[in-house]
Amino acid sequence: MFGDYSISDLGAILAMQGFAGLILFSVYVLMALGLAIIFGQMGVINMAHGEFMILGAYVTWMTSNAVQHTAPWLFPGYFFIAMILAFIASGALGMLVEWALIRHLYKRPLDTLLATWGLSLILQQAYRSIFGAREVGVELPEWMMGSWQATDSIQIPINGMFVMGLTILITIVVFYILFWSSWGKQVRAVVQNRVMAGAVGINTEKVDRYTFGLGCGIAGIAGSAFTMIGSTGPTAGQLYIVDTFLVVVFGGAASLFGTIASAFSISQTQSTLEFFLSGSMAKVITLLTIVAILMVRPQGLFALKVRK
Amino acid sequence: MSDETKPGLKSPLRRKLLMGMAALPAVSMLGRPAFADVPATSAVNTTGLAVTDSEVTVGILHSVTGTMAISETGSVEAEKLAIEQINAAGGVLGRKIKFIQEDGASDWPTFAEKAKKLLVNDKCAAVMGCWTSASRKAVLPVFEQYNGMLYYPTFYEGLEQSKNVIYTGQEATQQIIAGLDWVNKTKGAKSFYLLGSDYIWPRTSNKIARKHIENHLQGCKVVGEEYFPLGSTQFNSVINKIKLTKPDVIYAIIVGGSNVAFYKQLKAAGIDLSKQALLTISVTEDEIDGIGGENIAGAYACMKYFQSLDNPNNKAFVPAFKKMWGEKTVIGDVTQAAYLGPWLWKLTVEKAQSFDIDKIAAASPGVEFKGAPEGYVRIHENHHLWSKTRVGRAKADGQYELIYETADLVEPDPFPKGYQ
Amino acid sequence: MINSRFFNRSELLGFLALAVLLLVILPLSLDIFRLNLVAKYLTYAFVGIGLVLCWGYGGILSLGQGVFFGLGGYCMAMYLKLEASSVANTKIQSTPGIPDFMDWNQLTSLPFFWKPFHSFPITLLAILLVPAFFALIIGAAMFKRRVGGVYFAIITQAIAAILTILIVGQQGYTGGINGITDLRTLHGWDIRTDHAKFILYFVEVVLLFGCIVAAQFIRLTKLGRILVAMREQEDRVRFSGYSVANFKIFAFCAAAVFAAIGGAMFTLEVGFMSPSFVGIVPSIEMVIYTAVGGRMSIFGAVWGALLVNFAKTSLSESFPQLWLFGLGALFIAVVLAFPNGLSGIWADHVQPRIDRLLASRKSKSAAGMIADGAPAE
Amino acid sequence: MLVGHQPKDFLLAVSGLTVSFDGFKAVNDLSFYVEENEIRVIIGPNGAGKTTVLDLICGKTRATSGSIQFRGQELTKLRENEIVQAGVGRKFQTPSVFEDLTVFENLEISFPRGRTVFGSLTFQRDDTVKQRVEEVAEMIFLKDRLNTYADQLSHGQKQWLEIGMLLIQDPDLLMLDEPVAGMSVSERAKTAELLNRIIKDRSVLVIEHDMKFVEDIAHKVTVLHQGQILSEGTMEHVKNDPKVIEVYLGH
Repeated sequence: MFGDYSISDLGAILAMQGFAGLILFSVYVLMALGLAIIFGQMGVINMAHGEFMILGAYVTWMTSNAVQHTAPWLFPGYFFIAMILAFIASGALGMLVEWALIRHLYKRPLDTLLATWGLSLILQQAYRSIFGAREVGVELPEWMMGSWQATDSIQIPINGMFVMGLTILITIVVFYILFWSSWGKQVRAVVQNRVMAGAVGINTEKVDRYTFGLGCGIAGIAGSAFTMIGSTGPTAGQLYIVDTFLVVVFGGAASLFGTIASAFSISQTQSTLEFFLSGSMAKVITLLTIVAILMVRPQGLFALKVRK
Repeated sequence: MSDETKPGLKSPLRRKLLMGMAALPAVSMLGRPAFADVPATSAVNTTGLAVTDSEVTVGILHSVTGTMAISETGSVEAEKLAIEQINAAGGVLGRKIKFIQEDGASDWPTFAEKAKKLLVNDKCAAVMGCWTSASRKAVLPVFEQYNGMLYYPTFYEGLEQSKNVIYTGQEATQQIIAGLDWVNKTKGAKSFYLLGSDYIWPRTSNKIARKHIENHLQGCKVVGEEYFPLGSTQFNSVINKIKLTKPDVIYAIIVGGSNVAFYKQLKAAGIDLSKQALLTISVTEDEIDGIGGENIAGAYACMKYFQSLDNPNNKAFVPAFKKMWGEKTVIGDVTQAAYLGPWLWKLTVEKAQSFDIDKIAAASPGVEFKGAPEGYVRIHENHHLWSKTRVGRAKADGQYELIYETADLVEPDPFPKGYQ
Repeated sequence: MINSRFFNRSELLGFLALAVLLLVILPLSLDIFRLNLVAKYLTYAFVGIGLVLCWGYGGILSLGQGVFFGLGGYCMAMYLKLEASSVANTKIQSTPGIPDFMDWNQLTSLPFFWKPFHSFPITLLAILLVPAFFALIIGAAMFKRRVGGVYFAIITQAIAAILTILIVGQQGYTGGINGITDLRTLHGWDIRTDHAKFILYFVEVVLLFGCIVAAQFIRLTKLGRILVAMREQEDRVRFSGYSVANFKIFAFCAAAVFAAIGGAMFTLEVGFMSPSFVGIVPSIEMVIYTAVGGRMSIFGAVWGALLVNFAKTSLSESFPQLWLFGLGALFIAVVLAFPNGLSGIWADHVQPRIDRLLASRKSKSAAGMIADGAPAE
Repeated sequence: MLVGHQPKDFLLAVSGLTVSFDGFKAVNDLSFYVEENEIRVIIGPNGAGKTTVLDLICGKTRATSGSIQFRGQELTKLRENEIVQAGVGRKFQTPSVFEDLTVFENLEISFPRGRTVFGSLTFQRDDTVKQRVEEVAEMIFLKDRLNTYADQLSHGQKQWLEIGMLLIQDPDLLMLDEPVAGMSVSERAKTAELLNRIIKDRSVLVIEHDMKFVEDIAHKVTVLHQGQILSEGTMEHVKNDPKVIEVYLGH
């Protein structure tokens, strides 16, 4: 298929294709970070993760409408407000859910899966009742649309760069929170030994609640960012959940670094395959490869070797 | 939060009120038909359908829950509007239409199950319903077995014809061929890139498009063909391929939520639809609502109906629809086709002077509806509709402006020779 | 002596109650339409019985039972489709004698893997063996490497997703998203008539009781006790000299076969098969039915499938909006408050009262014991 | 490789055994030999690697390097259940019994017959099984509790049950990890009596802190420290070893 094209054309395509992979990578990281915290650190299988993302998307949509109606001059920058609101909304809902549901199930991880699936059904119907069954379109400020003309033949989408920048920022913040802040140390202490952590005066209940809230909040931001490239409907969250779990599991559930590495390898594989095969087959082959690798190496790419 | 941004909250309430009002005259007329020439029930209903002296029951069978609810809501609304209008105009053979609505829940066996309920338990004289081909395929054996009548509104891939179904949407050739001819003639398009969601309608449609491009359009070729899983949101790779192959026309049959991702990413990748021709047969005004008009402005759609059509029928239809379902609602091609269902049924019943399914099936060919919002339509022997093919260009406000329409009605051809 | 009888008293009552309900009460009181609905619900009971064995007893939660349900269903559908696609029936096609969707997709001959499905005995074998073989491969790969719990659940879910995309994508061979539709006759016998539906219902109920008895047999052998033991103390079982992986593979394969029988019956009862029964959502729903009925109880799984589906039909007829709220809430309630589902409630609250009423001095029933034990994890 | 020793001479020959967790060598180049009918006690401070050694022998943990020969059979290459079938039995530190099963069923599962999938499907509870189970139940003081679910037993009774489960396996090498830990005084006495009875006619490897108990039963004592052998010999010898005194008292 390359016969008819000049070297510079191919170079441009290669660059843009690499960039497409990077955007996909950012998307996966955004989706998976929140889950990596909830699943990897707390062991909770949150099947409603997609619905928390969609909540962020709806918050963004509402903010965009509100800003357009009340303060149009703010519109170019509304996205930042929307993301903060999305974080707060999803995080708050997450903490409520942790309090009402999850905290009773820490000893039964598989049951969290079932309970959160029930929750996801309720949330989906709630979105449908509140926002209607149709998809909603979020209008973006003009500066976020279009692309940056790097060279004559290379165009890079601005919202893609925005998503990438956002991903880097959020990753840094998450790493800071979990690995350098004192609260992060508490989280890790609780993860490693709940009883001991309680004994040394850590309020484990509070740590659990805020950790869950943080994970859900990040999902909210991810949902907010997705309105730039994807759709927002009551059931859109379901589309993401398997991919997200696979990214986290493939990376090695307990390792945030693994999550990022796995998001990178999966996204690059998929976007390369997509170029040579049809979208459907690319997806099948990517998923099959992940499953096959997980069968050989069940602990994922990066597993902490622990003494059992 | 203004009320306008929450159509979902508003419409159910309004719907209840309207339904209540619609019921009033029906109650007052109970027992004694208003029109003098009402034929006896025993004469018009020989097969035990739910027809009384004053009422006739039809079914509405669409998904109001699940993933397909997004698409099917409009059809339900249009069918209810048509029924209300028919009742206001005196009903069918002097009988008010009463409807029973069932939820297919986006689940094909549920469709089959509910179809059976509507036919067997409720004895519905006709059913307006289904949206996806899968749901239609699931209910088809039920309608054939229990001899029911289905009015199916969606444009679809063709390859089907049944005595028990009236297809009020276009089959594939009606939507595709005229559009390709037009883009070839007026835009001088020679190379086409075919895209679609991965299921039967896009695949069959693209197959017809490919055959037409390769066999019937001089010097034209297909430079790429790609399919994506339903719900896919990643199109950057194919957009790069499009940039590489520089086709004259992108021919896109992407459905549902994927559309939003596709058009947003297309725009973000710097493809300007006012310069790069894109022809779609899957994006109606309904979908633009989700995609955002600014993302798709400039694209061409090939349909039989646009909300913006300028004819007297449509000028009455659009305000009536908005009055019933809210100012913010938009009306797409399928919604209009769904609106045709109850009317065509009424006209057929009156032509046959009977509710019997066999008589309706026999009387259907040749039935004309002059009041259709899309203009004049007529039922073909193969139970599809003769209708015009139109091309519209998407505007930033979410509406299409009409660019081209065929001079005559296009004949439906569900089993097109040379295209299979 | 414990377990000396095949069913203890309460199980025997449960068996008889179910038999009376399914074989006498429902056929007499329901019209054929409703009876066919019950038959559809019961196909999920097969999956539920398998899940009780592998999840309730073995502690292996599979979120991919739809795969096996679908494999069984597709095997049956392929046979029926071939029968419906006789040359006489398909003479308007460009290639008569092959299924209509293949013709639409330009296939000019029957793909090789369809050919065995001309034969009914091979089809029956395939319904049992194809899913079992598939489960064996997945199970061997995962359990030998000690992938379990959450990871197993997620990987099975991914497999369900992969299979769905494949079936949808390869529509020339599989019928795509529409599935395999318009099935008519089984060995020349029209399965669409009321009479056939009536007979099929009884065939299915008999098969269901067969599966219940088979599951009960497995449960009562030492293998059943090893499954329970494994769920609690996997290492202890290992250090008692058992290959834990082999037992898990067996439980998973058995569950797959039960699910496949359900799937094959589903195809017969409903008249078509499509990828929407293979994916993640139906797979999780099947787990829900089982959890609601009681993951530890074979009868509970049957009741769960019946009641949840019945509620789904009746609620969605009258309150379509409320249905998902109700289902979600029901499910959360079951997980939070009644981990052993309806059968747990029965064993904890109803059965003791009956026992007291009967003033029976017999030792606690096995079902009651299980309900008293620790939850599955 | 084993100068002066034929592996056949010993029931268990551990040589050059090393395992590391992320660079930390929990067991480092460890070699020791257990003879037929020998009762060997392993002692050592916390974190010395005692439990890890048992884990390595029974296959729960895989060795990084080294060899474990049992009757001339290399154990490091076998799976856990194969090691059990070869004749090695293991009791864990915390009682691990099947709480959802009765005492009878617990013992029956450990009965060495019908250990394959097919075997367990066709397993019959015949008189041999019943007899043996009742015999063992009597030994472990649980004869009248055969139909009790194990979750209703006391901590000590669970320990006995687990010992009974090992006993019914009839292993050639029995490994016990702190068998009297967490027991009341009376239970402890009974357990000691029980252990004294069951360790006859087989080799036993015991981890224990209770020095009195150790003195009572040990033929030979191995002292572990930081994954290596600090001292080995009779109790008397070990007690007087300056290195041992240093480690135990130096802390």
